[in-house]
Amino acid sequence: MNKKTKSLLWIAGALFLLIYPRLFGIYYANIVVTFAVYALFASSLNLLLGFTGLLSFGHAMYFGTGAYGTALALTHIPGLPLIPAVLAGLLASLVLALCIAPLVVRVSGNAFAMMHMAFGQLMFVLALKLRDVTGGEDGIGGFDIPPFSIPGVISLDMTDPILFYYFAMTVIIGSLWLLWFFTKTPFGQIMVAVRDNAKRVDYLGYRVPHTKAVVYVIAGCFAGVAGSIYALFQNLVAAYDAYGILTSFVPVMMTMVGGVGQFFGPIYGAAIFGLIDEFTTRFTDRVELVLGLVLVLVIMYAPYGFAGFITKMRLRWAARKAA
Amino acid sequence: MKTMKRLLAVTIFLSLMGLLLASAVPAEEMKPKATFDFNKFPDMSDFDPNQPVEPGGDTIKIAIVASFSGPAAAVGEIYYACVAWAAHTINKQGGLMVDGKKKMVQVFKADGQSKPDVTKKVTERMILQENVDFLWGTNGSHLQKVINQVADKYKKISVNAASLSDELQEGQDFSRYSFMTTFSTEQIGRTAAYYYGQVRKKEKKFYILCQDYLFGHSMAEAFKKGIKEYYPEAEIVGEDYHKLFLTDFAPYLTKIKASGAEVVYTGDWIPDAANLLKQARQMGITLPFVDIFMNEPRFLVEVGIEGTKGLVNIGQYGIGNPAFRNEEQIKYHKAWQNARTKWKAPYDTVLYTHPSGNIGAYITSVYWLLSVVERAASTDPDKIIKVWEDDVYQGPSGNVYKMRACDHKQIGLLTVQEYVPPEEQKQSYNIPPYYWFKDCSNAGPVHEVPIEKNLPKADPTLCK
Amino acid sequence: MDASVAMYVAQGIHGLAYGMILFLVASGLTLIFGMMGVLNLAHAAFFMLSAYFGYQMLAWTGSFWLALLVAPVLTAVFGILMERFLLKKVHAFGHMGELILTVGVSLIVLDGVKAVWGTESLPLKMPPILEGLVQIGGMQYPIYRLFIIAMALMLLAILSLVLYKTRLGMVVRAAVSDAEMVNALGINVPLVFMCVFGVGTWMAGVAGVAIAPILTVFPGLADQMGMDAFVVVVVGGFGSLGGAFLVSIIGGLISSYGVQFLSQYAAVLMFVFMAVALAIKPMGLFGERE
Amino acid sequence: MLLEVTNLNTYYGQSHALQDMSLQVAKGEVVALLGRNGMGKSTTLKSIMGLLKPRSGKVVFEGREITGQAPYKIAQAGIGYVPEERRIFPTLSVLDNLMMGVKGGKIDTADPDAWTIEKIFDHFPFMKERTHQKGAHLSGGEQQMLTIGRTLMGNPKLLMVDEPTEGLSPIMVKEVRDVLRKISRSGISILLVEHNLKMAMSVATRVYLMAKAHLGYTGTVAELAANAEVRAKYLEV
Repeated sequence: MNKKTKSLLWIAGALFLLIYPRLFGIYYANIVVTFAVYALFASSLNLLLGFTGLLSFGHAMYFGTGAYGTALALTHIPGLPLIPAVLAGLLASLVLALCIAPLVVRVSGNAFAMMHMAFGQLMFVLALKLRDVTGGEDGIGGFDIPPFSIPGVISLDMTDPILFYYFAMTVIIGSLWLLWFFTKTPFGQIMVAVRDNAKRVDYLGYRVPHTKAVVYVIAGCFAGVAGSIYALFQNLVAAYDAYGILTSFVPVMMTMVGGVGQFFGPIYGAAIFGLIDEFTTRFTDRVELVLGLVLVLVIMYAPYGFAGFITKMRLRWAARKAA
Repeated sequence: MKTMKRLLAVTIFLSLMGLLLASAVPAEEMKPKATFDFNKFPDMSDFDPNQPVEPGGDTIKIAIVASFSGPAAAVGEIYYACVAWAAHTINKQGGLMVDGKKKMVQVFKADGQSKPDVTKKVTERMILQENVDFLWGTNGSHLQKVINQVADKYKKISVNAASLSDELQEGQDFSRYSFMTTFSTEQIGRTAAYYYGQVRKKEKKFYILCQDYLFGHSMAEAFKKGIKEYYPEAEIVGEDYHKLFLTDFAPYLTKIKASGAEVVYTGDWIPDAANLLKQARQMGITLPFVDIFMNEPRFLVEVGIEGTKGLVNIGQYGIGNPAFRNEEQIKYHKAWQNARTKWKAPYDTVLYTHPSGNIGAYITSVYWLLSVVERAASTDPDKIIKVWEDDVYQGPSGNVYKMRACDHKQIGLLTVQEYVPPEEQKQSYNIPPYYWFKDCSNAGPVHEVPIEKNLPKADPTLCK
Repeated sequence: MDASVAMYVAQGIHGLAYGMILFLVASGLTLIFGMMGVLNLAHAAFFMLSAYFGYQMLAWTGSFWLALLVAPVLTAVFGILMERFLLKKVHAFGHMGELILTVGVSLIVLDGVKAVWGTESLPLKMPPILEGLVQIGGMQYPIYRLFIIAMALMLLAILSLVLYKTRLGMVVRAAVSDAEMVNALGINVPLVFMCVFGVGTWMAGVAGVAIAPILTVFPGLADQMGMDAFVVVVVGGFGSLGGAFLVSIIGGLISSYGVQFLSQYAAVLMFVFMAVALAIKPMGLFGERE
Repeated sequence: MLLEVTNLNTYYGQSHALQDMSLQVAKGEVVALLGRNGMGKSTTLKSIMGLLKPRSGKVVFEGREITGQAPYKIAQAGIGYVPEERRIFPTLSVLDNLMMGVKGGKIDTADPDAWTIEKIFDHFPFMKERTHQKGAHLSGGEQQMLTIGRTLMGNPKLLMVDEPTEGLSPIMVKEVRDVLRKISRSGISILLVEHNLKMAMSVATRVYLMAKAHLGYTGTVAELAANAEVRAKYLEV
């Protein structure tokens, strides 16, 4: 594929997303927003898992904190505009990441994964326990969603699902682009090196814990943005959705199914999970069974995920073209 | 200054009195505007929740938003049997005249998986894709809140038939599109207190053990409020909130035992209620529990006649003893039990023995909704709201329910059932075989707690 | 005994009983992890599956003892099948693949159980001989809970004997620290893995049947137990049986005395304990390796 | 030939770690495999042992092909492997560590040539006093001896030793050398991976030199000693 067709494809994709809600209506627009939120959430996890080799079982911490941050800000600060509300979510996750990073950057492997499960669960039980702040199981909901407004220029009602679709997609695609850009910077390249050979990076004069810490905080921030958009989208944040163990597992599974370490892997994964969900809930009550079977089959027969499958197909195609 | 204070006190006292007077419900206000019509009750022997008859064409669509998968899937099954039963009743009568057309009732399952985000998604799908007219839910106030929010957003009617938290119909959460047909935590707590303070007047030491989330805390608050109101000489000797789906109740039970409590007030539901009772009896603790979920025959049977004796259950479906006051009620009851003989799993368990209790309440909520639809002759939300507000409906049990206009909460009399062994259940179950269940204690003496004593909380910003 | 003393003693025994059940579940998890590096997230699902098998056996035969004997073995067979035909195949793709696989299996078991037994809570009655209470120094205590403690201690004793006094135990201990090396010394490690996996799931199975008469058998059973067992394994240190034992007891005591003294925060205490322990020792209290 | 390796190719993921590696070890011979760090010496041993699965090529031991079999089967066929970094079992006692090496768990008392605990104690006297100490409590050199002893307990016909002197003091290096010589004298063939040229040349009769994942040079110890150019090319840093 040459550069021209590639950019044409991108433009076509962007146009499609632009007219999509007009074509398919609110319901399918909402499905895409859900998918996009998870795509960003899983991509932020992939920054740790795929690019730095750190498996986290508690990434929901950042997603949930972002969501609570935005929800709490909107509940307690009257008249807070939209963008600062999102930034409040990001800031909350940033602060949490800065607190936790020093504790976790010195470990890796299972210890890293387990520590995150521990902290994640701690956040979960705290969210349940501190009902006065978080609303516990019932959560915080029904807060006003401020309009997207540039004073004197424009004011868009964000309770309109279609308009919210455009806002959410803009923020999420922008974030994904930033993430992608980050993996291409020299620093992003060091990150990959940390995964492949931590010792060597050390020799090169980069301090591994510091590199890890920076990556970690960035991953937390983007998860926070995903959570923030999610809170605005659902107009509700409850402990289980925000911090539940499944909320930590889902992005890991998405990334695995989509393809670990590939930038588009988690995005494919989120799409695949979205499709499975959409089909199973319509045709069967056995949602978990289907999900379980998909996971087992993927691991058994396509261990490099969907992205790996695509690469394989592309290589085969290239080989055929060459022959 | 002193006079000011006095004046203030007098004003407060007077306004409180006024409130009390205003909240007393005169009898004629509870005169039914519509009644469940036994004359039109069709032959239901062909009803089978395993093989529901799906009406085609233009229908009145009701979506049950509940858990049909996951650990709480049993709840969805119960709801489905109930709503489908009510729908079948109407369909066998030829449907309802709606917007100038005769329409059948169609029931949809919407699996919310007990998760708020999924609940929101399926609720939206029901509205946007399946074009349902009514949302009917669900187990868990946090999930009902989501349903109500979505209903409000898309201007559809949502019926809350199973989430009991008063807060759902208050303040910001109130939506004119939501109707709460179930009893509320405040009614329950005060009913329990009224029963112990004004009817029974025996035990004085109470222990509160509830689940640690909004519903559990609301239940506890309501009981404490009721105790102050109806039983000031009683003492709350302990108060605990345990996490949901607790494995080991022994530490709590040991504490309760040591506290000297005579009654344990709880809002626990299955499986917590079952484990709580079971483990208490295993530990030799014979204290009575008062709850609204101590009526699931499966675990009552497991604990046995002796262990379930003395339990107290609060219900909203029936009225005082005897349960069956006329031939029609007996016929209706038998119709369910007759149809039930053919049902297969998961509907073949002892849980589905009687169309009363919670099952009765769920079914009644649908009958009520459909009665409103019939009288509004439309599924248009605004017309429904107009008919339903201040509506008074008498269900198959003979109990009369009113929909309070200001906050859309149901008000009606509640019953307190004392559990006794099968041979003493005849006073309540007055038809052969003269007991509710052969292998466990169940309702014997049943006390009515009148409406004006158990009114649900009224949000002053809504109810002037 | 003074009433309040009796209460504190009773809380202690409750803690022990719950700790023992925790240990039965956690020991299998920690052994499997220690040897194979596999964090078996389906472990709790097997625990629940065994409770269902137990229910079925009891329904068919009427004997609790037969249920206690057969159900865990059946569960172990399922565990072994999973190890042989699924886990082994994905071993080459690393631990992440194994994790996801076990998540998949656990989802399948959870839903499969519902397809077979439905979603309602099912009763599993304890044998009449274990019903009732026993007097200990003026205090009454349920026999069944004492039975659980005794049974778990017996299993612990047998396990320790096998582990520390037999050649098989020596091989297992060696494999916990370096399975590859054991393999290179001419010992059929895959076979040992299979046995350990079988024994691990069997222990979870025993716990499943043993706890069923106290609880009800329902599809959420796995969630209830899984997290606590996981905490035990993490805090005790992966692969450390002694650590699992100690932390199980501590966990049990925290949950009972927590309710007694800090009831408001009982649910949080266990996780606070875990977070603190991990912040100090990231590998767990007795953990040695990554 | 006791061991015959032909055109072995092994990969770590995408990287080609071993390219067409071939070598032979005759019965009773001590062969050294030399080269700089990261050239593939350990990979060669691991590929022979089955710890890494070669993608192509052949490993024949005593006329029987064992390529890519499970490590325990290869060990049972008679190849003993002493890994680098002294992988003893730290939680087991010295005696248990030794017993781990015994195939089938029972010491063969009928065969006079079979290794017994006593014979090991003769070779490594320090172990006798420390029989019941945990492996973790031994010094580095002692741990190295223990891994060798442990492997000997399995009565191997060929002993593959990976970097036995790494990180040891000069005295300990000498001791390891003496032990290896003694073992060799008892009729066991040895394939030794070393970076210490002097030590390797004092034990081995033949050498293979490795360069970047493949074989660079092969010859006798005497030939290598005479060829400074080859030494400079493959060995000196």
